[in-house]
Amino acid sequence: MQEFEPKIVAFVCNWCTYAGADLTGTSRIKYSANVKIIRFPCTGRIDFMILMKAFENGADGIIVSGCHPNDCHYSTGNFHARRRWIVFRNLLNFTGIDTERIQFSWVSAAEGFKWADVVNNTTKKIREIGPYENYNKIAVSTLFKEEGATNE
Amino acid sequence: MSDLIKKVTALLNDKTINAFIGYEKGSADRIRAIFARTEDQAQKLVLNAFCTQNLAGYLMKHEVKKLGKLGILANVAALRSIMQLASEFQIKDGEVYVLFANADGSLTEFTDFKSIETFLQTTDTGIKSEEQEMIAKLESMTVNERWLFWNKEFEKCIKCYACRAACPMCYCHRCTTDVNQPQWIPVASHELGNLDYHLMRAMHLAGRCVNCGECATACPMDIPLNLLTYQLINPIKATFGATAGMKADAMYALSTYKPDDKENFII
Amino acid sequence: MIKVGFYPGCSMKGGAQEYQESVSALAKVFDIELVEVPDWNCCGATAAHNMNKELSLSLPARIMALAEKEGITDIVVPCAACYNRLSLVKHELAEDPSLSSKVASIIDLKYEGTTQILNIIQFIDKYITDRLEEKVVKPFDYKSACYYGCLLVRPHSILKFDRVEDPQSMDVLVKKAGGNAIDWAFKTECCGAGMSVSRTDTVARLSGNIMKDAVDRDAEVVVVACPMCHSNLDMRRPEINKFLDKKIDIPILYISQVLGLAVGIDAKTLGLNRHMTEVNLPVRPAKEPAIAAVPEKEVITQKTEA
Amino acid sequence: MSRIGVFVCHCGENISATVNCEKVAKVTGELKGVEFSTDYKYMCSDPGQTLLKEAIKEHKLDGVVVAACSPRMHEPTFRKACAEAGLNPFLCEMSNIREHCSWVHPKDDLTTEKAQDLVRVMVEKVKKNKALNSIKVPVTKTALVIGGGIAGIQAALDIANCGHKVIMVERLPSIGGHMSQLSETFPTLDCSQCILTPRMVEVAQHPNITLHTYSEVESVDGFIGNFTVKIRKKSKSLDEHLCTGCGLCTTKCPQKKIPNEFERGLGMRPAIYVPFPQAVPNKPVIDREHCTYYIKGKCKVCEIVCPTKAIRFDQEDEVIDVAVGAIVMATGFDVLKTDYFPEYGYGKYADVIDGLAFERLASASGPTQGEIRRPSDGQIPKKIVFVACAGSRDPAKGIEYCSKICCMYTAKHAMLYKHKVHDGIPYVFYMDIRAGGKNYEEFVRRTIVDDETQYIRGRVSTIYEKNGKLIVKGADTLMGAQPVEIEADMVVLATAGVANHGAEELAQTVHISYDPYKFFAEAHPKLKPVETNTAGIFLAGACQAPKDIPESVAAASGAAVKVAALFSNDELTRDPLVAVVNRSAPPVYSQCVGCFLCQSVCPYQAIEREEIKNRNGEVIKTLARVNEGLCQGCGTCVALCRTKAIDIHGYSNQQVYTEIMALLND
Repeated sequence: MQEFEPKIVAFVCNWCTYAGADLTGTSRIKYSANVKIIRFPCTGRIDFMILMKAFENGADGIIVSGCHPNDCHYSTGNFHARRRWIVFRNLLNFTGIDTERIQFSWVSAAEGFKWADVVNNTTKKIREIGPYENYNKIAVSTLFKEEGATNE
Repeated sequence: MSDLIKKVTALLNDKTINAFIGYEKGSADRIRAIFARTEDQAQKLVLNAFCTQNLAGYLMKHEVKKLGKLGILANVAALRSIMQLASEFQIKDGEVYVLFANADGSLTEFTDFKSIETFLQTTDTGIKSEEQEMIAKLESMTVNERWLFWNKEFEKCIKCYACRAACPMCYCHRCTTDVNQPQWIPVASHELGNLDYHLMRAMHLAGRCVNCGECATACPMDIPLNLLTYQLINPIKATFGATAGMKADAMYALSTYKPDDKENFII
Repeated sequence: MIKVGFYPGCSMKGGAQEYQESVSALAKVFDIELVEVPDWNCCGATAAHNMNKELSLSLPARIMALAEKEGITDIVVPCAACYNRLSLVKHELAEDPSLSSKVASIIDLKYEGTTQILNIIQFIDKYITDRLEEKVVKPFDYKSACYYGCLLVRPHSILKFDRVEDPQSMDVLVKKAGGNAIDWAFKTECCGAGMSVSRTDTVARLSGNIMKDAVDRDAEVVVVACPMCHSNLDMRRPEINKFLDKKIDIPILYISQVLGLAVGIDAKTLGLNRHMTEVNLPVRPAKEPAIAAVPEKEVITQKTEA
Repeated sequence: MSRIGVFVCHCGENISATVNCEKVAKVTGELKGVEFSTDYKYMCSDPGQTLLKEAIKEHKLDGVVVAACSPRMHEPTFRKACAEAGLNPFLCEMSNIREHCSWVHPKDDLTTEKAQDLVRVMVEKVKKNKALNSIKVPVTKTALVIGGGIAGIQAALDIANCGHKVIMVERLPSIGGHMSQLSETFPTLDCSQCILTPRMVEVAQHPNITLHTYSEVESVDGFIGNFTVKIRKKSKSLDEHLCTGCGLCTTKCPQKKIPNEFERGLGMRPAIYVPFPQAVPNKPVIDREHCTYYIKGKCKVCEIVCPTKAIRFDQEDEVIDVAVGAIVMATGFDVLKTDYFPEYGYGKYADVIDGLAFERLASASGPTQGEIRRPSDGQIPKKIVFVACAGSRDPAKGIEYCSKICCMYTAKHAMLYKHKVHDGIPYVFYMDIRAGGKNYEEFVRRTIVDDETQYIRGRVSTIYEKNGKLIVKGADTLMGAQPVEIEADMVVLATAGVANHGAEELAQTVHISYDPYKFFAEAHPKLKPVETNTAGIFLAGACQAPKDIPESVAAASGAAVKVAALFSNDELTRDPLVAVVNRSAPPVYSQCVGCFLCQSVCPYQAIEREEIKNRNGEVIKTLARVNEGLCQGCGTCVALCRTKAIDIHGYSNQQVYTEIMALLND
C-alpha cells in the first residue's frame, strides 16, 4: 500500500513566518514537501472561512502561523487573530471538526529551525491521524465539483 | 381595555411613535407579530404567556423601518438585542420606544439606553438550564460523535434561511451566503453547503448572540441551531470577559483584544 | 428592624466576649438584628491555611454557604482575622470556578459566593454612620490612637478597604463620635499576633513600640477592631511595660465600645469591665456638642484605577 | 481570456539542483490562460530581465509569474521590470520555489511537483489581480511640534534647519520643560540652564519656527501630509507686541503669595509672572485664577505701572487653524502625585520632597540660591535620605515599570548634597542600581566611593515624624533584611516618572495609541521607535516612556529625520495594497451595513465614517470608508467583515480563494 501523503496548507503572515520560512530555506534546513505556503499580509487577514475552504478542497491539515504576540508588523493583527482562533477552535470542536488538524503557531523571522519543526511535526501528526475522510466525504460530492468549476 | 392597548393607543395618537411592534392572535390561536399603526390595529394587541418571540429582529427590517418612529414590546432578549444593535450603530439612543412586559403583566417604559443597561444588570440573562444540559451532553461526546450528530442535523437543513430572517443580529443587506465573487458558501443545500453555512453563521454571531433562540424556533426542520451560538457565549465571557447585548457602547469581543489573552494551542 | 448576618468566630465566644457584647449592644441601639450564621464553624485562621489548602478554603466556604442557604446577604465579621479569611476565600473561589465547584462538593453545600463580607467598620459605615451623629449623647472626647493592625487592610488588592498604608476609616468614626483621632505612625505596624503564645518577648517588643508611640503622642486610649490586636495590647501589658521599663495604663477599646459609649450605652453592657487593663478614662466636664458636623477630609482610596 | 507569462528561474543551480526547471516551465505552460512560459538561468540578471520585458511586449502578456526566490527578495525587481515593459507592476507575482522549495527539499519528483503547484497557484492568483496605481498624497511641508521641552526643542530645530517650517505649541508660558528646572545634569554635572537656554533662544529666533506658548492643541483632523490642527492660544492678558519684558509689573503685583509651580511650591510668585528668569518668551502672563482684578474686579496695578501699556484685561482666547504635514509629540512626563505615598508622609511633612523639588533646592537660581535648606525651617539637613523607586517597579502602586532616570539623578542628588554640605551624610535606599549609559556607572561609583554616600539595598517601609526628625524605617537586604532606622532631617523621594497629565486626552485628540500607563505607543518597539501607528505622527522624548536627556534628544533627532524624509517630496507615494470598502448602485450603496466593528480592529484609525445623503441632504446610510493615506494594508478588517464589504488589494477575497482552490485541486 502506498504511504499516505497528507496535503497540508500553511497560511502565514508576510512579516514573520513567511520570512522565517525563507530563513529555513537560506539555512538549507530540510522539511517535508507536503506543506505549501499561502502568503497573507498578516494573521489578522486570515478569515476563518479560508480554513473551511482548505478542508473542503481536500486539505488533511492546516498550519496557521504569524508573528509572536507583541511582534506584529501591524502591532495588533495577531492579537485579533488569536481571539478569532480561540473562538473558532471552540466552534470547530463543538461541531465535531478535528482541531488536531489545525496547527497554530508563532514563528518569527529568526526562527528558521522552528518553522521546519512546525512543518515536520505537523506532517508527522497528520500522517498518523490519516486522511481527513469525514470532511472529504462530504466535500467530494459531484455537486461540489460542478460548483467548484463554475468558480474558475 | 388592557394597559398595553391604552398605552399604545396614546403613543400612536400623540405621534410619539408611528408604529408599534407587538403581538396579536394569529390563525389557530397562535401568536404572531403585529405592526400597529392605527388605533384599530392597536386594539388587536395581546399579551399572554405565549408572547415569547423576540420582536427586536423586526426593527432592522427594511419594510418596518419605513413605517417611521417605532415602538416595541420587548422581552429580555429583545432588550439585549437592542443593546447589541446599538453597540453596532444600528439603533440610536431614543430612536426606538421600548415597552417592557414584566412577569406580572405590568409595563415598564424605557426611553433611553442607560435605563435598559441598568435594568439588564439585575436581570437573569443566562442560557436556560435545559440548553446548558444539551450543550454539556454534546461536549461530553467524542469529536466523531459530535461530527455525526451535527452531520445528521445539518442533513435536514433545506437552506430556507428562516434562521437568518429570525435572528435580530442578521441584519446585513447582503449576507455572505449571497456573495458570489467568490462564492464562499455553496448555494445548494447539500451536506457541505449546509455545514459551511451554519459554521459561518455561528462564527458571525460569536460574541454577538443574545441567546434569544429565535433561530431554532424558526427552523422548520427542528435543527437545534441555537446551541451552536450558545456554546460560544460562556467561553467568550470566561476568556475575554465580554457578554453581548448588555451595554449600548460595548466593544465587540472579536474586534478587541488583550495582550495577555490566554490560549493553550498556539505553539 | 434591619436583619444582618453575623459570624462571631471563636474569639467572640471566648477571649473577646466584650467585643461581641459591644457590637450587639450597638446594633440594638440602631435597630439592627444580628442573625448568627447557623451551625457556623471555625474560619481556619489559625492553622488551617498553613496545613491544608482544601481545608482552608472549605472552612470559610461552608460558613458562607450556610449564610446563603439562610438567605443572608451581608455577614458582619467583627474579628479581623475571620474577615480576612472569609474575604480571601471568597475572592479565590470567584477567580477559579473549578475550585469553587470542588469546594462545594467537599462541603456538600451549594456555594454561589453571593454574600457580602463586612468587617466591623464596613458594617458600621453601611448601617450606622448615617444615623450616628444624631444619636451621640456623650461625645467620646478623648485623644484616640486608632490602631488598624494588619488583617483589616491587607492585602489591599483583594480587600480593597481603606488606604493600606495610612487607613482613615476608624479615625473618621472616632471623630464622628466626638473624639480626637490623633495622627500617629504605628497604625498598621505588626502587634506580633502570630507569636501571641509562642514568643511573648517578641509580642512585648512589637506591641511595646506601638504603645510607646501612642503615649508619646499623648493618646489617652487606643482604639482597635481586632481581638488579636486587643489581646496583645491589653493582656500583654505587664510584659510590654516591662519591656519599655515604664508604666503605661491607657486602655484599649474596641471601636464598637467607643461608639457605644458615645451613644450612651453603659460600660457594663459594653463589657468594659472585662478588659485586663482597667478602663479608667478621665471624666471630662460637659461641653456644648463638640462634634464635627462633617468629616474633615474625605477618605481617598489609595490606589486609583489605572 | 488571460495571457500570462511564466518565467522559471534556475538561480544558477540553487533551484535547478533539486527542481527540474524545464519541466516546471513546460507543465505550467500548458495551464489555461498561460500564453508563454520559459526557464532561464538567472531571471534577476540583466539578460533575464530583458527576456521578461521582451516576452511581455512580444506576447502581449497581461500577467506575469516569476518562479524564483522569495518575493521578499526580488518582487520589487520584477515588478519594476514589468512596469518598464508597460505592464502594470501589480500584475506581476512571484512563486517562491527557492527558499520554500528547492532549498528545503531533496532532488526528487515531489519537489518538482511542489514547484509546479506553487507556480500554478500564482498563475491562478494573477488572473484575479487588478492593475493598481500607487497612491499619491500631497504633503504640506510644515511640521507641528507639541511640547517645548528639550525633546520638542531639538526636534523643532532639526526640522527647521532642514529648511522646513515648524509650529511649536507649548502649554506653559515658557518653553524649556523639566530640563529648565534641573540644577546640574548627570554624568557631567554641567549646569542644565547653561546648555539649555541657548537652544531655547534659538527656537525663539529661528526664522522657520513659529512659537505658540500658553497654547494647547484642541483638535487634529486629516492624515499624513494633510493635517488640520486647531490651536487654542490661551489669553495672556497681554499685548505681546507692546510688552518689552521689562518685568516691572511682576515686581509691583500686590498678590505675591502664589506657590510657584516652577519651584515645585518651594517659592512664591506674583499673579502676573514670568515662570523663571530665563523664560522664552520672556514676557509675563496673568494667572487669572489668582489675580486680584479677575477675582475682585479691582486692582489693575500692572496696567498702571506698565510703561508700554501692554496689559489687556479683556483679551480672549484665540483659536487658530494651522495646516501641517507631520506632527511630533514631545509632551514629556510628570512625576507621581503626592497622595500615592501616605506611608512616606508625603504631603504631610514639609521635609519629604520629590526629586524635582530637590533640583530646585540645588539650583543656583532656585529659592535657596543653591543652598540645601529644608523647606520646614530653612535648616541645613545633616542627614538626608534618598528613596529610589518611590512608586516605580511596584505593582501595588500600579507602576510596574522602571522609571529609568531615578538611579542616576538620585546619585547626582547625593553627590550635589555632599558637595554642598560637607559634614552631611546622604543615605540612598535602592532596589538595584541601573546605571547603563556612557559614564553612568562610573558616576554612581564616585557618589558611593568619593562622596561617601551610604547606599542601603532595601525598601523603606514607613516614614514618620518624631521630635522634629523624620524617622525612616527600612530594611537592609544585604545584611539579612536587618531593620534599619535613620533619624533624618530631610527625605527626597525619587518618585516614579509617569505620563504627563492630559496625555490620554491628547492621544485621543491626535488619534494615536497609548499604553496602559498612558505613555504614547510607538509603532514598533524595536524598528519603529519614533513612529506612531498613525502615519505622519512621530514621538520624541519622555512622552513615550521615561527617558533621560541624551535619549530624549536622540529620539527627537530621529523623529526630525522622519519628518524631513516625509517632506523631501511634494507628494507621498504609497503602495496601493490597501483595504477598500466596496460601493454599489442605490439603494444599497455598499454591502457595508455600517456596524463599524472594523473600526476598533484597525490599528491605524484608517476606517472613517462616510455618510450617504439624499438630495435633501438627509443622511440615508452611514458606511465605513478606508482612508488610503492611513491604511497600511494588514487586512484585519477584511477578515472581520461579515458582509465581505471590505476587501484588500493584493490579498483580495477573490485572490486568496483562488489560491486555495488552485493549490488543492490540481
